[in-house]
Amino acid sequence: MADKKMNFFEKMQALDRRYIYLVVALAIIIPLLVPFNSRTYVTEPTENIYKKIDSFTGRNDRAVLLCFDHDASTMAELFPMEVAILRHCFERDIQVFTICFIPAAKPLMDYALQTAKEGYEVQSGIDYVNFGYRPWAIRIPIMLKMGDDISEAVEYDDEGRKLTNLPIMKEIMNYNEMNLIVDFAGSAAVLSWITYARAKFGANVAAGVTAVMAADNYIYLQTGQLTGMLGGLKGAAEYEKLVDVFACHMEPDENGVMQPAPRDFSKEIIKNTWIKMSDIKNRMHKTARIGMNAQTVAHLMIIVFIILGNIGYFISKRKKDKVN
Amino acid sequence: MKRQIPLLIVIILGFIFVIHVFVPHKASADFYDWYQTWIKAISPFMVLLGIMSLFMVHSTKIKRKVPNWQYSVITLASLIGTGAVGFIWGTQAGTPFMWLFKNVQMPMGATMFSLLAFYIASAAYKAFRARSAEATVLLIAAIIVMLGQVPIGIKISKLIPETSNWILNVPNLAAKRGIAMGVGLGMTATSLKILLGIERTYMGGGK
Amino acid sequence: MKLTFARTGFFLFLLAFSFLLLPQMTHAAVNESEYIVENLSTADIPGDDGSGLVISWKPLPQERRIIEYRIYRGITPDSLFFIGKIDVNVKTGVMGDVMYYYDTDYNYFLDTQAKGKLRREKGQKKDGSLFRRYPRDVSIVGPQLEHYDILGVIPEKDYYYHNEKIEVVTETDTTVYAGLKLHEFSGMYKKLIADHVYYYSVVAVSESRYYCQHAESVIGIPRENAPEKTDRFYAAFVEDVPRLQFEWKLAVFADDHLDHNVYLLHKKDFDKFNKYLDEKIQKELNDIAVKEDSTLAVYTPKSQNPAKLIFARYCGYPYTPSQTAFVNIVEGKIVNDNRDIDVKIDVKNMEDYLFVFSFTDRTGYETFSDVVSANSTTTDQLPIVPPFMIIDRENDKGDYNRVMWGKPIVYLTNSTYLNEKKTHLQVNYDFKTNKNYKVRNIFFKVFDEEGKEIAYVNEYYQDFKIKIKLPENGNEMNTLFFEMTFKCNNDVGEDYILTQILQYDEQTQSLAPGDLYLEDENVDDWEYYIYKRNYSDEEFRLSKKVAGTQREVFDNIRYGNVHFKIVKHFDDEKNLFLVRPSFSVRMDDEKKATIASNLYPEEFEKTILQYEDEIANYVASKDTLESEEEIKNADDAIEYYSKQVELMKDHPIQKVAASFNNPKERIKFLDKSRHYAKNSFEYKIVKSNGKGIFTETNIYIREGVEPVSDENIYLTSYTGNGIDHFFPRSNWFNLDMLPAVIAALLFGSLVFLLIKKAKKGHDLFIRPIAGIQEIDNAIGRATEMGKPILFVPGTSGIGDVATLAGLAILGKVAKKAAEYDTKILVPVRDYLVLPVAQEIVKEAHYEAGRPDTYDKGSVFFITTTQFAFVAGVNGIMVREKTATNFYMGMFWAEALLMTETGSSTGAIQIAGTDAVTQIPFFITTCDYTLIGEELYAASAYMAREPLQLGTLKAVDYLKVIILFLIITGTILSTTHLTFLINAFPEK
Amino acid sequence: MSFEVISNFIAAFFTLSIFSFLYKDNPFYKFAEAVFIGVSMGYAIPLIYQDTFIPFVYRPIFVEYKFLILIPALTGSLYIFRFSKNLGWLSRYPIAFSMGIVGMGVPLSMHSYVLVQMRSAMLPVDNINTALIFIGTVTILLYFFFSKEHKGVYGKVTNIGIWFMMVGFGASFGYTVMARISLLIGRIQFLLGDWLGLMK
Repeated sequence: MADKKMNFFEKMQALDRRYIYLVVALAIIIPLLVPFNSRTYVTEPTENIYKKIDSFTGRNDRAVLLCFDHDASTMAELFPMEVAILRHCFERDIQVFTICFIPAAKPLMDYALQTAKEGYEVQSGIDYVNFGYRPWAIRIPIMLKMGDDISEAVEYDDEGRKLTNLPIMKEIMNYNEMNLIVDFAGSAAVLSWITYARAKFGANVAAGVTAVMAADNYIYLQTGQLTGMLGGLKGAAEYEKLVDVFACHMEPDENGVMQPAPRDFSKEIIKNTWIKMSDIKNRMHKTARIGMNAQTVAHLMIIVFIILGNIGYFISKRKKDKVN
Repeated sequence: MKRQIPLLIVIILGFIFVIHVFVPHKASADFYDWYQTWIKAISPFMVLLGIMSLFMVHSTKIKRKVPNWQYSVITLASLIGTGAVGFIWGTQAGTPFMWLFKNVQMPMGATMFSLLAFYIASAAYKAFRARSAEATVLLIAAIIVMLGQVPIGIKISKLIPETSNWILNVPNLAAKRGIAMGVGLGMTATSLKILLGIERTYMGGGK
Repeated sequence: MKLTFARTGFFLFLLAFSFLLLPQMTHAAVNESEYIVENLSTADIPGDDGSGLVISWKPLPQERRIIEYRIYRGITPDSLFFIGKIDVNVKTGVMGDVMYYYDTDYNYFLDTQAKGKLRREKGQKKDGSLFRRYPRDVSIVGPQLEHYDILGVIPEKDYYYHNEKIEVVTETDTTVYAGLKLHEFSGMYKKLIADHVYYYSVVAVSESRYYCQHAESVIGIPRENAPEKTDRFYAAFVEDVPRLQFEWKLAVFADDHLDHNVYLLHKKDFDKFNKYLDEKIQKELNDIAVKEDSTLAVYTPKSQNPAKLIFARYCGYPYTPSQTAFVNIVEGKIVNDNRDIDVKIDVKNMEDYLFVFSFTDRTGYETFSDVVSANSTTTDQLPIVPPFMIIDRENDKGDYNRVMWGKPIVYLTNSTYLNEKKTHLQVNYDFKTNKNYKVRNIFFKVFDEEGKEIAYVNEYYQDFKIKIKLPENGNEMNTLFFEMTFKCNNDVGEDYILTQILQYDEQTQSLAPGDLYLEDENVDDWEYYIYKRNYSDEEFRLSKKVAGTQREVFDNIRYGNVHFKIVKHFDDEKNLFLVRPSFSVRMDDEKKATIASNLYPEEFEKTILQYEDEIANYVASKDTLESEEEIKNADDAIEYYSKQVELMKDHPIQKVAASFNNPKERIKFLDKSRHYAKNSFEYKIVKSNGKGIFTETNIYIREGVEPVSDENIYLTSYTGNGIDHFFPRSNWFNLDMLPAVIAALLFGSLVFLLIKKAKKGHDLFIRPIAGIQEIDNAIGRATEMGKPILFVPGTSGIGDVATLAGLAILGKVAKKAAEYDTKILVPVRDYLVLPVAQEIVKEAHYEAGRPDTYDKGSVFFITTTQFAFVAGVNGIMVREKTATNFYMGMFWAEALLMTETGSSTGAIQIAGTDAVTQIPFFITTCDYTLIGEELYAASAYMAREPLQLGTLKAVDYLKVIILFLIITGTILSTTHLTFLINAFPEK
Repeated sequence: MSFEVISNFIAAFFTLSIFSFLYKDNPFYKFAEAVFIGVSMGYAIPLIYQDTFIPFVYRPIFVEYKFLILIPALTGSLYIFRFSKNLGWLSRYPIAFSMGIVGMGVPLSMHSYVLVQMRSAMLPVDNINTALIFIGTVTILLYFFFSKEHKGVYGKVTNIGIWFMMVGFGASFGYTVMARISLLIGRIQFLLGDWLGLMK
């Protein structure tokens, strides 16, 4: 009996790598194909972005600017955040602008808008404006000019309309109104928003970054230069959850028909709410959480591997010691 | 002539560049611009080295019919094919050249990169052994940070994400700073060695 | 079996590449007419000077898979040239039903990037009407010039020294031009001409780059319009001075604006004014309508403008004009002789008046703002501008002036509770200061709602956050009051206190910062406008507009100057574009006239003679004139020409220029004068609430400096800045780098000393480094197993020191391997590393005395692409079954891909890298790892030469100094002494 | 079969071929590797020609007549002699010219890697964390001191440095996991979603 056990651990010790690869593949493929429910814990940096954006609800004199600073290679992590934030804005009637400074980001930006728009009756020019692509070389001049007058800095939107003529711009002048900028990047691109928009004009700046970049940006959260941050798929999953729990909340009316009943952020509610994956019909609204499931399984699996490997190691070591 | 003059070029240019760093004057900036235009004119020829070497290696393999020589034919054919396609149809979006990039090179690059997920798992399994105190520390730190990144971590204990953050912001920061300072010194020293002509590996051997 | 592999390979290869032909074929079968864009039309852009058109069309549906739309323009419908394109994402298509292309302003026309010859566009038949971009060919581009406004941008040197004098003789007169080759222009930019006819067409390009048929060309005629109306205009009346102040917003398109004007309108005239406006608008519409259809009757407005001009200022220079103005009321009148303004105003009944602002453009159109009445205020309600000063910015190449004002500012930006109980609060702050006040300490005093002091923080090292302990009284603090004071190198004064509150905000559910007060002034209410003016412009322009919290601005002054010249003529025999040879140098002291010169001195002389002739003619004609008006005109002309001649002959600059015999010297002098005039600026500051309540300072005058005499301003070197103009200097030393100089010198001398010591034969001890000692064993193992060694010298270039260290180790490893007669494989990713590595390995074989075993193919290049390189290396490891793998140098994400494959083949692996992010992976997967600096030390350790050892020792000694400084510095800064830490650079 | 389907099919084929290496080296991987290397290098040639040769060599000389550029252009072409036995030394000239810039490295790396880092290492110690960072930095620096063997009390001190580094390395390792798995998720989403259409 004891011998058999030893053998198992010894076998585990010398386990062919290919089994590990297989398990990794399954650990990722299965959660992607069969979404299951898991709990998403919301962290403070995510919460802060949500609260800030939510405080613009229904206000004509407030707007959010989303800056897309990445290409397709980091799409897996950043795209879900973009959709989640756009959805939040559309759901809560928050004015939102989008802009990008690298050509490769333009299709992603259009795609994010198209994806998030699905199911909402929002109109370009009234509920949101896509500023389109502007060359990288004039990025900083635009950032600075926006502190003075956005419609002078950008002039035309992506559809070629003059900004001053758009209804959405009526009460939006500069960073005083377009009070939050969220920059999505797999790099330190948000730094220029901090140095130009934040330091010079006091705009709030937040970042959506890949997981690898999150630690580097942590310091700006501490110094308050970043209002909030979404880090990798996890941040996106957290934001998705916040949108579902608060902005998209539904309550039955007297006839028992579910009606939209958005509510304000509260730590209590989030603690006690459980959302079933299967209740969310649109796959794009839960991509990050499904991806996060795969992440969780993969992380756990790696940890289990480490532990198994070590148990095997200790048992075989003891055996060796005995022999000696 | 063969060795001394190039060395002299490096040393003279090197010292001018040391001075350039301290002198913001227009003259200094102009010197830098001049150097840049020259370097840019030199640089495209470097690719010849790569192509020549690639052809030499693979044609030798084909000639000698070493095992797997057939694949060398494929390599050379794809090299010539891609280059030709780029010269014939141009390199704009929508050309066959970009099609090759999008559907052959990019997916393979991304897949190669994503193999890291498998390797990171097998490395963790095979190499994370608590052989010594140091190895144990490494292992535990890795596990905590891994747990701290997924929701399950907070479920196990509230302390896990906090500890994970602490590890990243305290010991990790100290480690990075200490190593970076050492590396910085080493880099300065190596640059200085090149500047003084002590280090001349880059010249290659020979007289 | 092997052959089948190969066959499969070839088959698959052919398969993959055959798809390349697919895009070419897929298009053959489609209906071409479905690929022509519809609804192509052009429209004039409103509010401009008649140089803008917008071209619009309906995008093709997404399933047509269009990748770009190309736009063509021409002056006849049978030859249209490519002017621009709009890229489209094939997958998502175009959002919206219409696409637009703007052909506005000055945009790209021609430069050296253009192709040499004119070619028809792809897919065009032999007689097709679409061409590619304009070529560099003067004979083709030349005739186009007259149909556009072409602006040539010419670098100074090319304009001055590379021109050729060309005389163009026409029936009436001879004109002299400066002829320039295309490559002497840094670019040519075009603008459409108003009322000119242009033709446009659009071509859709499909995903497979098939050029679809073009749409039938459409006509576009840009029309001159009245300026756009400003949507913000404010007037304020300062009762006690008395003075009227105005502020307005500029229009987006302002290229053709000429003047900014303010009018005074009596309330009783309001209806009349509206009628006047109506007629004006009707006139504008009629103007365009008449142009479109000449049979229409021309409309002539009847009424006069009842409003009286009280302010007018020229704004037609190519910079952002100032946006504030004030007029003083003296004895009930507003007077300005230059503009013939003399208007009575009743100060006691200001409520009877209205004010209106207008832009006038070069064609004479005028657009009025909405009518406003003035807000009354008094001087004590106007903001106080703190004292300001301008100095040259230090440590730069001479392209910035530093403008600074006031004392430092600190403000709270954010707050977070650090614990559940909400007793620990982290508050973030930010501060702004300028060179005059170096902040040493910031003191925060925090009070609760009852005014009790609950915290005091002395921020002696500013890390943008403070921690506050709140009393544990159960209920949340709703409001905290902050009082902030400074200690600086210069005294800020006891009473310099900033206050701000942190208040609970329902929506974000946290303590949010409120407004910042400096004494009674709400800092956020105000903005600073920095105005500047040089010797070449008559009016001040806006340099920067910054928030009220700012205390300093770096004003950028571009170092190089270019000449902007209109290009209308060409010489196709000599391949030249012709521009005017006259250029302006600066304005005279009264800012009334321009001092101009000419590239060719003889032409300059000719102009003087010409003017003198004119004067003589007018004087002679005066006797025959009768009407007073004619005589006045003649007098004006005489005065004008006399003034010009005087400036051309007697102005100090012209006098000096005339004294040169060498034309090159003359141009050099003129260039210098022009450069100096363009780059010397005087400054003033306006502090405003953006709505007409503002204070404007006087021009800053430097104290303690003698004014430079008039002569010298023109003639002496650039150092003669005068007392009000500031010319940024090119600095010779960057003081920020001083610590680096000291450290580098110290290091250099240490190296020198220790190398000397090592050469004398002193034994310099180096501790054993684990990985290095194992290298021999690892090579030995490969020898025993009879398998090759793999050595990857990093994946970065030759300029990277890690690569050099790696290559140095390669030398030693290759030598050992040659001695043991073991094969070594060195795959390389960088072109330049390849020859070096080859030489090193070759030499190692010679040194080991085994030149015969050197195989040329052992060091080889794979590819520069990161992951393709890894794919190759992994293949080698698996197929060649390498027994020992070395990775020495710089690595990125590919590191683990290689080492894991290596460890799965069971090879011994030794790594060394300075890439902090990759060390963890090397440590876990390799048998030995040289961490960071150990990599550099390894080559010295293995070489054991005095030169290398001496340097390594020097680094060690320097490390002792660094350690000592770090420990002392930390102790000092912990005890609030920050001088040592502040001696080190921040970034 | 639409063009896009075929393109996706080819991308998927190469993706799977690369993945097959996880099982073992096989003809598919060998084939993909050969194509990858060839295509990636072939990709570089037209781009270098277009983006560096044309604007920095051809245009200055033949269009703008800046004949001085001939000097670096000719120097650059000396690279060709690299593989020649007798004239190999000529290729040292372009290399030497490119190496000159290393001079900038002396003061710049001293400035940004050493002095700036020293400043951040001198921050006031006001709590346990800053104290730990201080201790960590100092002990790691001592570990990289090569003139003294790690023995006795000194050995103990440098050992603390090793501990700090190990914790740091562990953290880096753990931290990278998430990003790498995200990449794999991206690839699998391509295979399952774009190619097979299993994810809806």
